[in-house]
Amino acid sequence: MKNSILNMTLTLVIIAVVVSVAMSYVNGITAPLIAQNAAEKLNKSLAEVIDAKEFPVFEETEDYVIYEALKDGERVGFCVQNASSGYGGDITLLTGIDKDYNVTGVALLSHAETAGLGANADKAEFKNQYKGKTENIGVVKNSPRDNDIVAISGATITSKAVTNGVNEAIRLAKEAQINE
Amino acid sequence: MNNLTKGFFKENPVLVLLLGMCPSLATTTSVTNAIGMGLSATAVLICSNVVISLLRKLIPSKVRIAAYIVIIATFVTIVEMLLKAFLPDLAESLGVFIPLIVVNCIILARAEAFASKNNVFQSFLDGAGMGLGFTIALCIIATFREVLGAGTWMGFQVMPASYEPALLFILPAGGFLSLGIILGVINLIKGGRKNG
Amino acid sequence: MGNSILTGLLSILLSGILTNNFIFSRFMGICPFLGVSKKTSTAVGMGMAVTFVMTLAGTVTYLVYRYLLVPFQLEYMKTIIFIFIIAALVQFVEMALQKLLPSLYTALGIYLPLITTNCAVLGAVLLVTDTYKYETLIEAVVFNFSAALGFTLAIVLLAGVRERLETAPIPKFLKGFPIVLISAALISMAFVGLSF
Amino acid sequence: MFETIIIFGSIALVMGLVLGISSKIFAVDKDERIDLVADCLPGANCGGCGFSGCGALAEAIVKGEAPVNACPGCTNVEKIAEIMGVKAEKTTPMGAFVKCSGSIDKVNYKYLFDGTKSCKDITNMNLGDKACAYACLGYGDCVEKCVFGALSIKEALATVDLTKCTGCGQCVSACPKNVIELMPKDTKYFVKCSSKDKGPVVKDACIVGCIGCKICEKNCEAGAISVIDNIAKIDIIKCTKCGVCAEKCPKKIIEIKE
Repeated sequence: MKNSILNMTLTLVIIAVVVSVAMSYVNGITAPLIAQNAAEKLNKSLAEVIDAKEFPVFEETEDYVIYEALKDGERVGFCVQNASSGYGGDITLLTGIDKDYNVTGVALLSHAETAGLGANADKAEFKNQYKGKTENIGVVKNSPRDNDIVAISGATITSKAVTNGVNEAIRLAKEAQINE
Repeated sequence: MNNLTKGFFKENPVLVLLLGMCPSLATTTSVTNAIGMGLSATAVLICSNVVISLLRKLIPSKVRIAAYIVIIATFVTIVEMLLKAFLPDLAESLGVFIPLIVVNCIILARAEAFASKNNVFQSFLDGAGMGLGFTIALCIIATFREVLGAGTWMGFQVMPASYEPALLFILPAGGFLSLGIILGVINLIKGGRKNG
Repeated sequence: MGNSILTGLLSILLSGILTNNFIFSRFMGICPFLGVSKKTSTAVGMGMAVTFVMTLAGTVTYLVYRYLLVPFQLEYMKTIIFIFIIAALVQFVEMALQKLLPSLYTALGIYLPLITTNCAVLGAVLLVTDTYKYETLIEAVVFNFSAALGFTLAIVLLAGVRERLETAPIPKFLKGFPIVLISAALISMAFVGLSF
Repeated sequence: MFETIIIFGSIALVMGLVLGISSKIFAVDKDERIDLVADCLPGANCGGCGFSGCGALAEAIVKGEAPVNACPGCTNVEKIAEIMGVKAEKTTPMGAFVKCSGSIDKVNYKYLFDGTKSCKDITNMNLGDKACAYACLGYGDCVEKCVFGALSIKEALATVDLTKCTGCGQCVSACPKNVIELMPKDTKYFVKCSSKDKGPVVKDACIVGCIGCKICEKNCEAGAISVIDNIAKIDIIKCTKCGVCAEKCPKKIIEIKE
């Protein structure tokens, strides 16, 4: 095909149109499914983090979402979803906090940490360390005191990022409870 | 037929042509990731090879690269959406590397070098061969790195419990190191055969 | 208020070049990194071309994303549109270089179209939009510029090492790419030290 | 659906126009023939033609600075000639010949050496470890440079595989002792020695060295052989390939066994 300006622009525009049609069609099919997957994952994590039944949204801003954890109508605590910047990018956290500000569980909704290293933060034995801790949790390499957790070897940045996220969540939950 | 098999060993895209370095170093921290990456790249490679060889006569040469890369990007985004919708956990672990299949040098290289010059069936074979060769190479590197770096293979504990995993192999530096060693061993085998 | 923006930019600049250097810790842009680093002169030329394309692409893609894609909720199209813009920019740079700087054009030779498939360019642009949510244009441009400087630093470093490797006594089977990869592994170990 | 089409369509339109217009503004009068010629060349960038690679040679051919058959390893000289519209004179394919037969069992050694395997380095150490100062040292500098893999070291002596050799001449410049010479591939007889020492010196250095006895010069009817500073040289054009010199040579280093 000759290289005239018309040919070149025409080819590009035709390809653009065809691609746009294909993309919006595929997006039409997959978007609801992806949203559904995300919602499923959220509900699964919510139940995992704190044992409560319903999770009405208590407060939502651009940076965080606070859910009220209700167990047969009576509030048991809060679930805070917030993000902190880890090694590979943003980590979205979900932290369950009971009435007297103890962490009942932590879940990672999404992260881009290196597989085998930062990704170990998503494993149970790291996440369970947060259970029972209260605000400003410390991160240490070894010999943790009562309110500290042990960082993953080789992934200190990720461990610090998750801990900051949890501390932030506790602070938000405290604020929500106080000025309610 | 030769077009299919040449992609496996004789012209393996990663180990011989040294294309697609970025994903082969980045996703080979675990074999499951490597297989996931390899197969999704193969799917994209086959579709884009076929479509590009269909359109090869219609695209003026000056905008050749821009047109090819848009076609490849479309297939990648479609694969990404399908993965996110139907296989959410694989999509999670492959993370940022699915969009990077677009700039995976193998796909554009095969499109430019092969698909734009041959008919649809040969391009299909070449795409399949190169894709599977890529997956094989990824698995070799991933086995090397996962066993040494994490003591597991596909998640199963392989090395004895006393084995203290060498974290280096999971780190980026380990990626360069293991690929360098594997290429060295291949030269050794190839060298051995040539003047043997 | 003024200096906090400045320190913010400086931290992005330093992190792009040193801590999460695009080649040694993010694994992006390895194909040209291995291919063009035979001589420091071509490596510097490649580095400049990549810096120019990345900064330009970073600006254009950020504007398109912020003012075109987000308002119309077309985020899922971002990979395709970005790579299209990059390919068109590279084609434009190639034509401009051929006319204005023919010497640099012949030195870079086939590696100019490879910039399109350079994972670093698309990787940086994608990172700006999805994970590192940079609000302002200047932050996005500085991130791309620092990523490109990191790329240039890495490629010139390796070119220096490779030139010395020519005369070093290397076992036959390690000659060529294996020894280059192993030396890249050693350099990237140094960079890993920076980020912890 | 429509916003995607409009947005992506307009971006494509803008980019298409930018590329279209810039391809006109930046139109470099690049001769189309350069790419055609470049495709016919082997593409090994061996430098045998004296240019910095096939691309540079293609440009030189199109500009007329280089003959159509400048590339020694090129098999389709006719095609290039066609593109250039010039009659290609038939060239005899050249090949590399090693003018030394001092393999490990034939030559004595001055000292034992196991440093870096490079002829260049060892020549600085008293002209190499072999007793003969003109001998091929067999440490493979030429093998290193040969892009076509035609050269190999057997018993510390460089040997050429003429089927792979394209006569690019890279080995000639690589050899510090310039023991390799480019000659037409169909040469049957050439003196496989380049020692300029006198007879007795050659004798105690190597059992197959040319001692300049001039027997071959006297017996050659065509007068093609001449002994200059103790080394016989066969003039390829005059040589009638009769083989008399090969039989008469006491050291048997003229005839080429193939």
